[in-house]
Amino acid sequence: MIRSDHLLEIRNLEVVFPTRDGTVQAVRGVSFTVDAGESLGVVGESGSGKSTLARAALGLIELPGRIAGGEILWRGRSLLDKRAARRIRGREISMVSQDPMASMSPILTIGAQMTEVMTRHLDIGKKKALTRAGDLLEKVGIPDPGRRLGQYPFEFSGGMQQRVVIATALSCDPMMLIADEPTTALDVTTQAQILELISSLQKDLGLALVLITHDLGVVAGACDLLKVLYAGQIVESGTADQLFHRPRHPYTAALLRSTPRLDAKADRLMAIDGHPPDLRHVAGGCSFTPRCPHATTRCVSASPVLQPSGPDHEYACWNPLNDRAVQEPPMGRGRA
Amino acid sequence: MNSVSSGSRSERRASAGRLMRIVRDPTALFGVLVLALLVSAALFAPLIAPLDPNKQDLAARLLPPFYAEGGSSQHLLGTDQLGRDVLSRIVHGARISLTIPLVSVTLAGVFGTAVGLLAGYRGGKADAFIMRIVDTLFSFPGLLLALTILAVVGPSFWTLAIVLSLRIWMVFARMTRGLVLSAREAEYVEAAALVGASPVRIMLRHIAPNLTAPLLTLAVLESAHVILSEAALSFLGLGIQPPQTSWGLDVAIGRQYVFSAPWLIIFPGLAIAVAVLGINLLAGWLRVAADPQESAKRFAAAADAPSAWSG
Amino acid sequence: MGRYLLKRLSQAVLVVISVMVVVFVVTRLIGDPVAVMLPLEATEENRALLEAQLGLDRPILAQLGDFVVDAVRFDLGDSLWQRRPAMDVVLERLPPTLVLVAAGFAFGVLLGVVIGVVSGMRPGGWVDRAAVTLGLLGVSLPQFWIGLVFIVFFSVGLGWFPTSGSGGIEHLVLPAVVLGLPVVGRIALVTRSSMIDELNAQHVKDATGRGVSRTRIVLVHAMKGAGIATITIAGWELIGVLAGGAVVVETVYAWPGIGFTAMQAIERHDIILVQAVVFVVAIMVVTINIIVDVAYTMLDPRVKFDRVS
Amino acid sequence: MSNALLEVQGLTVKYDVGREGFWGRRQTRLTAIDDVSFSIERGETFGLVGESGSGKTTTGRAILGKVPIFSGRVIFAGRDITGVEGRERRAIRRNMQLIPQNPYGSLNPRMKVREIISEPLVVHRLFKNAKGATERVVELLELTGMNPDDMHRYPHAFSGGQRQRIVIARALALNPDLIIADEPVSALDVSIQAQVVNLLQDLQQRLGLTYIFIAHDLAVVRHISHRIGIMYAGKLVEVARGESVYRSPIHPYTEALLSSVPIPDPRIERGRAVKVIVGEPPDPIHPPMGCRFHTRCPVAEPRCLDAAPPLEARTPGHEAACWVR
Repeated sequence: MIRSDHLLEIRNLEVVFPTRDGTVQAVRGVSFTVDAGESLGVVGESGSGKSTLARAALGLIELPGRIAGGEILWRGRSLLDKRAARRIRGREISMVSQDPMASMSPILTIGAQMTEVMTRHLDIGKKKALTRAGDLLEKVGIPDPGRRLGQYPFEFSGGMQQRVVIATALSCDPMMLIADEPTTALDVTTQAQILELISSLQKDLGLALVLITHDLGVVAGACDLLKVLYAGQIVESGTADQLFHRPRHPYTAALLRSTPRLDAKADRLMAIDGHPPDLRHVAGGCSFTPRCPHATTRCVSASPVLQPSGPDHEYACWNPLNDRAVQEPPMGRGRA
Repeated sequence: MNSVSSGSRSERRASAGRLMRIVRDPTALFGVLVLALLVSAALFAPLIAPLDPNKQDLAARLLPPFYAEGGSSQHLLGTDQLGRDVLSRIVHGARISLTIPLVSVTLAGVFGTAVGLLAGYRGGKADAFIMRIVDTLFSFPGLLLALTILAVVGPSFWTLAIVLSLRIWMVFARMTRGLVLSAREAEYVEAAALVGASPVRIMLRHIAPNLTAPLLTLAVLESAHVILSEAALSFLGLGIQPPQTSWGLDVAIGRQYVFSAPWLIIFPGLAIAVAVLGINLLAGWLRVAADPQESAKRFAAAADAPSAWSG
Repeated sequence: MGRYLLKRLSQAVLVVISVMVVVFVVTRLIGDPVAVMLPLEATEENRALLEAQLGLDRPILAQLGDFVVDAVRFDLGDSLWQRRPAMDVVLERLPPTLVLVAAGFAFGVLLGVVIGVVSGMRPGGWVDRAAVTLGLLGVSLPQFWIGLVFIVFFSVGLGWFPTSGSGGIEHLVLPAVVLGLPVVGRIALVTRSSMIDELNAQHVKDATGRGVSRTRIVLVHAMKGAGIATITIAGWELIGVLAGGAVVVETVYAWPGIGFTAMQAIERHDIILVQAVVFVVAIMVVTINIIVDVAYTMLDPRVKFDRVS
Repeated sequence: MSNALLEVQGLTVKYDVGREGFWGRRQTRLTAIDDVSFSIERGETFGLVGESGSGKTTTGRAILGKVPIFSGRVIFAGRDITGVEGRERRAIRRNMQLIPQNPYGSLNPRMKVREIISEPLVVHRLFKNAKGATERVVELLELTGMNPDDMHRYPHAFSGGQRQRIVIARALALNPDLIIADEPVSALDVSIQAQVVNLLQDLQQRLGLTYIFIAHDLAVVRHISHRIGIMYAGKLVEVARGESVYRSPIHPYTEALLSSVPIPDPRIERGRAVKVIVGEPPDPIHPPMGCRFHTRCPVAEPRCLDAAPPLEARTPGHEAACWVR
C-alpha cells in the first residue's frame, strides 16, 4: 500500500481516449490532494479535462478511454482497482453531475432511485431506506416528501431535480462530494439556491467538496482552494484569494479579465486570442504558448512544471506575472 | 463538455474515404461481394449457367450433386425430377428473384417518398390525413392480404411486383416524412429561411440532401424483405408461375421430393438465404456509414468491432 | 386514459372495416368471384345461380352495405368447399393456430430477449458477435426453407420429430421453432441495440457514479428501458407471425390452423372462406395493437402522464 | 419616438399546446409573451434578459416573423410589419437578421463556408451564384476576423468561436439595420465568448448596427447593452439604461435576479448577502392572477393578486411594472 495522509490524492494522472482521428490526451499528468472538510474548485474551459478528472476520481473512466498512468488514492487505497472503486462510490465519495434530468432514470420513481443506493451500501431494509429518503428530501428543501418519493423525475422542475440528486448523493453519509458543473443547466436564481444548498450542506456535514465548473463566479463564493486546468494540465493552484487577486499564470489572469462582471462595467473585455489546442496532437512546451502574450522561445521548447511559490500556491509558467501586478476590480480598462 | 466530444468533431467524411472503409469491414465486404456475384449471375445468366435451365433430360432425372454418390461433374448441384440442371436453374432464377425486389422497391420508394414529402412539407391537415392512412395500412394483415389479392387477381410478374410494393410503400412514406420533419427543425434550415431563402430553395438545397442516404439504406433493407416475400409467395404457389423460374418456386417444386432428393430444396433456398444475408449486411453497414453520429457512437461503444455487426 | 382507449378502439374498428373494404374491392371489382369459384365447365345457369346466391346481381353499393352489415354480425356466408358457415370453419381451426403462434412467439421473444440482453452488455465481444450473427441469420433465412430443411434433418435424418400434422407436443416443436426463428433474430437485434443505448445513457453512467450495483443497473435500469423499446417490436412481430409466418409454417407442416385452411381455401377457390380468415386475423391484429399500446402506457410513466393529462 | 428603428407595441404570442377535458373540446393555450412593448433607437443595443421560459426568445422570433402574433404590433423603420408573410417578409429579412445560439447547428454541414455566407446574396439576387459573390465573401470574412482561405472549407473544420464568426458574416452579408442576437455567446467558452462579444461591439461601431441582444447571462448583457429589458413569465417587468438597472433596480424580480448572479471575486462573494428568492417560475399555461411575480415576491401585497401592474415610466427612461415600488 502506498502511504497517503490525504483523503484523496491524485498523482501524475494520465487519461487518454482513443478516437478514430487520433488519441485524445484528456488529462496529462495531474497531481493534487483533497483533505477532509476542504472545498476545492476546479476551473477550466471545455476540453480542459475537468470532467474527465472527476470521473477518473470515481473510477468511472469507460472504454475506450483508459487511465494511462498515475495513481488515485482514496484514504491510502488505490481506486484504480475497480472493485475498491465500486465499494467506495456512493458510500464514501458521491457525485452530482451537470444535467439533473439526464442524471436520473426517467422510468423509475425518485423513491426507487434514492433507496437503491442505501439498501446496497447501508445495512438497512427498504422501508427504513424510504423513511431516510423522505428525511433527506426534506433536508434539501423539497416539501411533501412522502408524495414526492412516488413521483418520476419529469414531474420535478430542474432545480428540484438537482435537489433530489444532491439528496441521493448524500444518502450514505459520504466524506466527499464531487459536483461537476452542478448548476450549469439551471437558471441563475435556481443556481443561487443550489449553490447555497451545497455550501451549507458542506459546512454542516463537514464534507470535502470538489466543485468543477467553467464559471469563475460559481467557485468564488463556494471554494477556499482553486485549481486552474488548461489543456489537461493544472496551470495554477492556490487559495481563492490568491488566484483571483494575485494570479501568476497568464492564463488565469486572462480568464479573469475575459469574464464580464456584473459589478463593473468595462469598455471592452480582454479576450484571449486563438483557441485551446487539439489534444490529439499535443506539441512539446507550454500548451498556452500560442495564446500567451508573454511567451518566449523557452515556452515553445520546454514544458514548465508546477512549482511552489509560497504556501498553498503553485504555478506552471516560465514567465509568471509579477506578484505585485494585483488584479483589482474593475478590470479591463483600455484596449486589448 | 468532455474532451472526447470536442476531439471528434469530424461530422462528414469525404465519400471516397467512406468507400475505402467498406474494404476494411469484413462483413460489409462479404455483403458487397455476395451481391456482386448474384447480380452478375442475373445479368449474364446465359453465359454463366452451364446448361439451359429448361432443358429436360429424363434419362438424368434426380441426379444428386457432385459430391454425393452417383453425382456427376456435368450437373454440379444435381438435377430435378425432369432432369433439369439445378445450378443452371439457380443462376437463371436470380433474374426474377432480383428483378422483383428492384421493381417493387423502386415503385414503392418513388410513391412512398412522394407521399412522405407531401405530408412532411405541407404538414397540418394533409399530413394528418396521409399519416392516418399510412398508420391504418401498417395494421393490415400483410402476407395474408397479399395472398388473397393474388388469389383473386391471378399471379403474374407485374401483379406480384405491385402487390409487394403495396406492402412496403408506407415504410418509405413514414421515413421520408420523419426525415423532412427533423430536417425542417434543423437550425441551419431556419437560418436559411431567415436570410430570405425561398421554400423551394430550402427544400432542394437544405432538406433534400438529408434524405438520400437514409432512403437508400432503407431501399436496400426493404429489398431483402421483398426477396423473402416473393420467395414465400412463390413457394405457396401464388407468386412466380412456371415456366418462369424463381428460387422460391424451385423450392416449392422440390418439396415433393424432399425425402428422396433434398438437394432440390437445399440449393435454391441457400441462394435466397445468401442473397438476403448479403443485403442485410450491406444495409447494416450503410446505416452506420451514412450516419456519422452513429458511427462515432459505435466506435466509442466497441473500440474496433466491425460496424455492420450492429445489425 | 378513458378517452385514449375510446379513440384507439374506434381506430381499430376503422382498420378492420378498411381491410374488409379492400377485400371487397379486390374480389368484386378487380376480380370476378364467380369465375374464380366455378369450375371451368360451368354453364351460364350455374353462373347466374351462384351470382344470385352471393347477391352479386345487386347494385355494387348495396353489395358493399350487405357485406359490411354481415361482417358486423360475424356472418360472412357459407364456405363453398365445406358447405357450412365460413365463420364456423375459421373458429374451429383457430385454436391450433393460437397454440402454434403462442408457442413460436414465446420461444422467439424469450430467446431473443436473452440473446439481446447478453450481447448488449458487452458489445464487440465474441458472445456479441455470435449473437448478432445468429440474429442476422434469423432474419435472413426463408422460413419455408428452414421448415423443409428441419424436416430433412430432424424428421427424416434423425427421426426425432414427426414430419407434419398435429397431435402431441412432438408435433409442435419443429413448427414452433421455425415460426419463432425470425422473431428471435429481430427481437435479439432490437433488444441488443436498445440495451447498448440504455447502458450508454447518462442516467446509467450517473447511477454507476451514485454507487448503484452493476446487476441492478443491468436488470432494472437498462432492461426496463430496453423493454419498452422491445415491446413495440414484439407487437409487430406477433402481427407478422399471425398474418404471415403462420400461413407459411402451417402449410409446410400441414398444421390444421387457419393459415393452412386459408391456403386450402385458395386452392379450392373458396373466396368466402378466405375472406373469413382475413376478417378474423384483422380483428386479432388490431387487438394486438391495442394491447401493445396499453402495455407501453403502463410501462413508461412519461407516456401515461402525457395521455392522462 | 420618431427616431425608433423598431417599435414593439403590446406584443402577445400564444401557442396551442394541446387539448383539455375528457373530449378534448377545450384548446389549451400557453401565453409565451403577454403585452410586451418597447422601442429601440438606431445604433443602440437593447439587451433582453430573463430566465428560461421568460419569453425573451419568443419576443425575438415574433419580431422576425417566425411565430404567429396573437395581438399587438411590430413597427420596423416606420412600417407595420405585423403578420407580413411570403415574398414581402423575405424582403424585410434583408434588413433584419438573426444570430442564433448554437454555432454548431446553424451552419449546413454540407455547404462550404463560401456557399453559406453567399447564400443571402444569392437568394436576394445580388449575385448570380456563390462564385460571383466571392469578393463580398472575402470582405465579410475579413470583417469578422477570419482568413479568406477559410471559405473553401466545411463548417466542421472550425471551432465554436470560428463558427459563430461565420454565422455573423452571413448575418452581415445583406447590410442589415437590425440584428437580433439570441444567446449568441452562451454556447462558447469564456475566453472565446469575449472574442465574439468584442467583435459584435466593433461591428456595431463600424457599421452602425442596431442589436437586440437576448441572453440569460446578466453580466454579458450588462457589458454589451445600452438599455436592458428584464422579462419574467412572459412579461416585460423593467426597462432602463444598463447602469440604472444595475444601480437602482425597481422591480423586486430584477433585484433578486441581480443578487443571484455570482461575482468572480471571493472577497465580494463571501461578504455578500445573496437574496435567494424561493420557488420556481410559474406554470405558463396557468399563470398566477395579478402580478405574475407575486407568488415569489418578498414584498407582495394583496393588491398584487388583483391586477397586473402596467409598465410605467418612473424616472425618465426608467420603466417598471410593480404596484409596491
